[in-house]
Amino acid sequence: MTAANEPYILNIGPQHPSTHGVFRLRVAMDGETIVDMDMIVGYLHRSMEKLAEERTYTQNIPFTDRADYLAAMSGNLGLCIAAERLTGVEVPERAQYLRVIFAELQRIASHAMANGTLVSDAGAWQTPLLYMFREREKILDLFEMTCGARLTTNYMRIGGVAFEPPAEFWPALRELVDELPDRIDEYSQLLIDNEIFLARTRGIGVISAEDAINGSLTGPALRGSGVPWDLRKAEPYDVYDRLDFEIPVGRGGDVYDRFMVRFEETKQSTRIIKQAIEQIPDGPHKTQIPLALRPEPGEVYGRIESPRGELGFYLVSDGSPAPYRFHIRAPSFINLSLLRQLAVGSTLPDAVVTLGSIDIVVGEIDR
Amino acid sequence: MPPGPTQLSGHRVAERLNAALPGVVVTATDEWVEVAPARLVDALRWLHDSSEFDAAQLSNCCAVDRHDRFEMVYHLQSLDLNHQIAIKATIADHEQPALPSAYAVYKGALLQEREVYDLMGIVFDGHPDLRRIFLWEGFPGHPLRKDFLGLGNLTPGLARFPFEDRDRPDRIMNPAPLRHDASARAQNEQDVPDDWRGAAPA
Amino acid sequence: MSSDVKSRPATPMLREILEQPTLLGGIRSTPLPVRLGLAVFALGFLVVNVAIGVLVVSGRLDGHWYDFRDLGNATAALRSWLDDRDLGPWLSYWVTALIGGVGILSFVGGVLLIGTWVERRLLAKFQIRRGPNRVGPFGLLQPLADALKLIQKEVLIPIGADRKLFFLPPILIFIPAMLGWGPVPWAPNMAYLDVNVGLLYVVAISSLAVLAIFIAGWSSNNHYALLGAMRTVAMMVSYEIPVSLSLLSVVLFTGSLQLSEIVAWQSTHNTWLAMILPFSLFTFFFSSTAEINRTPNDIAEAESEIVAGFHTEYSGMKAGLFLAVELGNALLVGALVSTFFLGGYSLFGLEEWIPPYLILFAKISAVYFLFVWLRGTLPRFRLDQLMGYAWKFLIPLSIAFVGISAVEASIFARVDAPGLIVLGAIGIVNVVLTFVLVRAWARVVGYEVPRGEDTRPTLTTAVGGLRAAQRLRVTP
Amino acid sequence: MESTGIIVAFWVLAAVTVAGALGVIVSRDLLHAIFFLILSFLGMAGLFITLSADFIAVAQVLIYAGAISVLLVFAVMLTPLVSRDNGNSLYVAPGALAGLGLAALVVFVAVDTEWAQLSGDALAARSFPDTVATIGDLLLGRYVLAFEVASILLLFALLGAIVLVHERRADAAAGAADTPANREEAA
Amino acid sequence: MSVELGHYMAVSGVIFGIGIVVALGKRNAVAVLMGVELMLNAVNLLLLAFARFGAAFADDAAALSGHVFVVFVLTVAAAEAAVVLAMAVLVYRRRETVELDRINLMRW
Repeated sequence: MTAANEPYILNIGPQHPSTHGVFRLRVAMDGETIVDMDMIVGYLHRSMEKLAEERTYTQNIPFTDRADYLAAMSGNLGLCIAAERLTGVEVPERAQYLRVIFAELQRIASHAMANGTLVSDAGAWQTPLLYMFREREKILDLFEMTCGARLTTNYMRIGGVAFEPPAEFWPALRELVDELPDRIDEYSQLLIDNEIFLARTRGIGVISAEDAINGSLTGPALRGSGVPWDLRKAEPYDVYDRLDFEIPVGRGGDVYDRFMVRFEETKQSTRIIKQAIEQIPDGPHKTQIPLALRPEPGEVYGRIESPRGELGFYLVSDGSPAPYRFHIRAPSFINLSLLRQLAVGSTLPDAVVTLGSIDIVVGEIDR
Repeated sequence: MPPGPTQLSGHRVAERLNAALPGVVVTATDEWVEVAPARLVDALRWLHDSSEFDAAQLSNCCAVDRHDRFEMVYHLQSLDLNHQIAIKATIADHEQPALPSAYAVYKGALLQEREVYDLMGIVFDGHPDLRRIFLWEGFPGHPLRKDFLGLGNLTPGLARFPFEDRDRPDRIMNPAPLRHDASARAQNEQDVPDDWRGAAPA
Repeated sequence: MSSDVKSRPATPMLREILEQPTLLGGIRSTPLPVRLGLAVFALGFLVVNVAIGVLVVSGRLDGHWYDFRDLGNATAALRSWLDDRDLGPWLSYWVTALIGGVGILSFVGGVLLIGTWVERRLLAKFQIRRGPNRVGPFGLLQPLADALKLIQKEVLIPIGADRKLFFLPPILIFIPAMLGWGPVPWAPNMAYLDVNVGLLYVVAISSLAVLAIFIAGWSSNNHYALLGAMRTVAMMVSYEIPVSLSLLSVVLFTGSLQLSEIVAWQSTHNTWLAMILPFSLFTFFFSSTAEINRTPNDIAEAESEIVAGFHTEYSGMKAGLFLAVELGNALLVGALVSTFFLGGYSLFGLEEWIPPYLILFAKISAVYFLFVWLRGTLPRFRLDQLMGYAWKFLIPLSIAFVGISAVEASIFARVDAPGLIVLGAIGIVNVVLTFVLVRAWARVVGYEVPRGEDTRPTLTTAVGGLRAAQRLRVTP
Repeated sequence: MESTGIIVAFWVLAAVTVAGALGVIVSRDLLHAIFFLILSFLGMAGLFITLSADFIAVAQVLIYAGAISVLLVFAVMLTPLVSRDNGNSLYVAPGALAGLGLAALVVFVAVDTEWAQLSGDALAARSFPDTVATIGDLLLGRYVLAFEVASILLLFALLGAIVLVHERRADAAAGAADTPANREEAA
Repeated sequence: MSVELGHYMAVSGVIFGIGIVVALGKRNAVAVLMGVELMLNAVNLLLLAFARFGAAFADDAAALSGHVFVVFVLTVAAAEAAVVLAMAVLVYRRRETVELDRINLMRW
């Protein structure tokens, strides 16, 4: 609302309802339009990669909980996959199924959170968020049942999972999976065809497929732009190649497409979990591995499809029990590559919604 | 070491790369291709544009401190062909490391190279916005370097897991000797403070 | 957990509603003495009410000062008593003014306290939470506790704020919110400020709130606050026009600017203007949500964008006053919607039996519930969307409807047929016209309702990059 | 106009009005000046009410305090900080002289002249029954031509404001003035 | 003591005088407009006062003609404000100032 030659600087964050954590955007505005934007992160930087160099591979698993704290299971899984590839540890089949089940449950929980906060950013006064929280809550109950923790699960291990789920886990899981599609349909009535929501999200924050690929975007941000890329299909880990599911792909690459891709993915995840429950064999849940893993000197880049995209672990071993170099390829950090390009020229509400649709987790950005 | 399930053999990539851009490849193993740092961008652009490799996306890039040099590792991937290529570039200068920026080819390098600059101190020439990202301007040093905090010979790393027992092979995954300076390591093995010493320069 | 999934109702929401504890179940679970006590209480309540009903029907109350159906009678009686004592004309003025003022203030204050609780409870119900339930029975004292907490808080003034102006807005914004209640008639004789330009008065008073909001945003020395203030000012100025235009139709039919006359017109014609002027009702309601910052038009304090808008920097009781005014404005809009469109205190003759102010209060509560419901359901518009909606859509259509209702009002004044029939015909015509014109104008403006099928993601099992994306785009 | 209430009301309102107007002169900040001006407008509306002009009083609040002041605020906010001072120009001395002279003259004349006016009971008896209806009749009856001219004037003011601040797309680099504000001008 | 026509005229005169001071003495175009608005207000007060106290008026219609005049003045004031403020914004945009001393486009 001021003249063009007078920069109107707005600090969004580090404490702001729509930054989903301690994340700061420094925005130069002209009226409601953003003319320049700078992203300031690092408030949560714990130098995990440095700390990890002094811990064994197993000791590093809790760090992955705290990196992407909304998808701790996926973080665990990523590190385990990479470390198993480095050490050559075999994983029992039952453990692989358990991992798939928990990773997919985590995906549902994380997507519920992402979509709920996105709708909150669009202005719905927390109702969708709390509805999504209900589903997430049930999933976290399942986690608690299994490993005692809800958020920082630390459940997966190199060579399997830490615990066999208790007996009451399975009926609860079945009930949840039976009920979830109904619930998702119900939310779709509230949200997906809501005209205000459509007006706020259609055609906003459009990322073309070319930009998305070139900008290293992965996960729903990439799929929302119409690129059918999912590591569960492209490079199947665990038992994903035995399960029947589909990749949802957006049409225009806007905020709404990313939202809908997440919505659809939760449905596909329930499908996966249902099949996994059917197929899961009996057997050990874990390979016994020694306390100190001393992998051969070498390096490996292991990656999985986390709820936010390609979660990669680049591990370099020098033969000692600790990794020589431990690098996390954090999807929500790299997905921000295009944020400035998206935000500049759009209005403040649009930028907020766009940021929400990219679905950042500050723990993972800062590590 | 098995490369990833979809990772291309470094030899194959190196062969094609060398044919197109003679002299660009320094070494190649089964896993990666090491290119000359000065011509890194050329190599990346060629891989990006070639229809055979179609390395459309820079999946990951990070640096490894090898005590006397830096290794920059780029994991490229083709979504259409569903394969992965690992490219490395060695920076010999450990004091003032610099490398051309991959931003010209991959926009996704924007934040990743800023991160590497912040934590490793590698300067990327041609990067549009090279500032520290996680740490504040003026932070002393680059924490991911092995000589960070300047503790002389003491470098991070875990030479021996505390509960590890050389006499019971079932508690050790791989009792083979270490690659780096095995004799020195063997001497220090029982010395408790030096347990936390990392690998010495090769 | 172990219950049979198949035998239960289809949607989870329905299931949850059905599984709510019912009244019958609650009665069954209470112990017998309590049940007996409740029965005696209910019986006594019934008896007392029947007695009052008999009293009312017999007509013994009519016109007396103790006629509880219209507290205006009592005040009038007091005034005449004072005038008889010959104490000077100013005394009766002051006494009645004080009574009215205190009455409005205490009513609004009480309703604010209850309203906060109701809003929070209702939102909690919408959001499958419990809501305030700790302080007092059912958490009813929670608003009081909140107010106490807010009063205790330190007075913070941001550095660089305009200190003189910073203290004004919480008071300034409170004044119009209170003054607006003046002309609202609660019963035939029960209006504090029944001026003959009441409608215009309400519009004028509501336009004053802009200034308080602007001062708040400007004096805070905060960019969020200023942004929120500018948004508010822009919105209020543009939405005042549709509000005025929609009320113009009301005036055309009722032929008066006096609020009691408007209610009396609806009462004598046994109709609600909502049935005759549906579009005006919608315009008034929607524009009012924009003017008082309620969802879906709460962009002035859009918390996900500009934190709290113009009152970002206010803390303690000053913020409390802003919040109270926000709620009070919702109630005021409820009162105005009821008065202009829903028959005010009248309810098709029932106001003879039930105290009319209770009827009006019920209507206000209904509108207020609608506000809370909207808040619990809808996302927020963007500023440019809202402005575009006002200028491109509401204002042209409102002007069209002013013309239409002018024609209809003149027909109504000239046609010599029973009023109800003519009004019914007009109402039907207007409903049809609303649908037709809204559709047609939407097409003229170029707005298309998004279709659900176009928005669903494509499902595929093959992975790929750019080429696969292009392939998918060609053959979805 | 002899009852205590109206006398008190008159003096209070007159004081508020004049104080607001003086505040416009003395305040340094242009926005403060606008707020003083609004105070003056509101006091003026009160004076109108003491003159039994209820419709005009409400219209005064609606138009001056509600609309014109918002326009002023917008105009100030659309210009940058540096031009927000309320400084005096070279003409302040002659202006003050002229203004004070005129005010003194009018006050002197007003107080000193014997006006042919109603007063006392005659004035109280002469109250307007329904100002709104009569004004409406007059506007669409006796003064219909003036009414039409006024509406044309408003229309042209609207168009003029739009034309003045309208930016061609090419000029509107980086949205130098955003559309809502322009619309405000037009309003 | 009573309030009479003269009192209102005096208030009106004072406000008008202040309006002249503001309109002539201020540098900012917006402030000048404020002075003009003050003068218009003073005139309105005068018109209404005459309408109220005028003894010569026989009927309501004649008495309320003063009110009608005020309505016209209000209309003109609103139109004027809109146009002048649009001009101020425009002038600022072109010449980076709204100070009338420095806008000397039509000096000769």
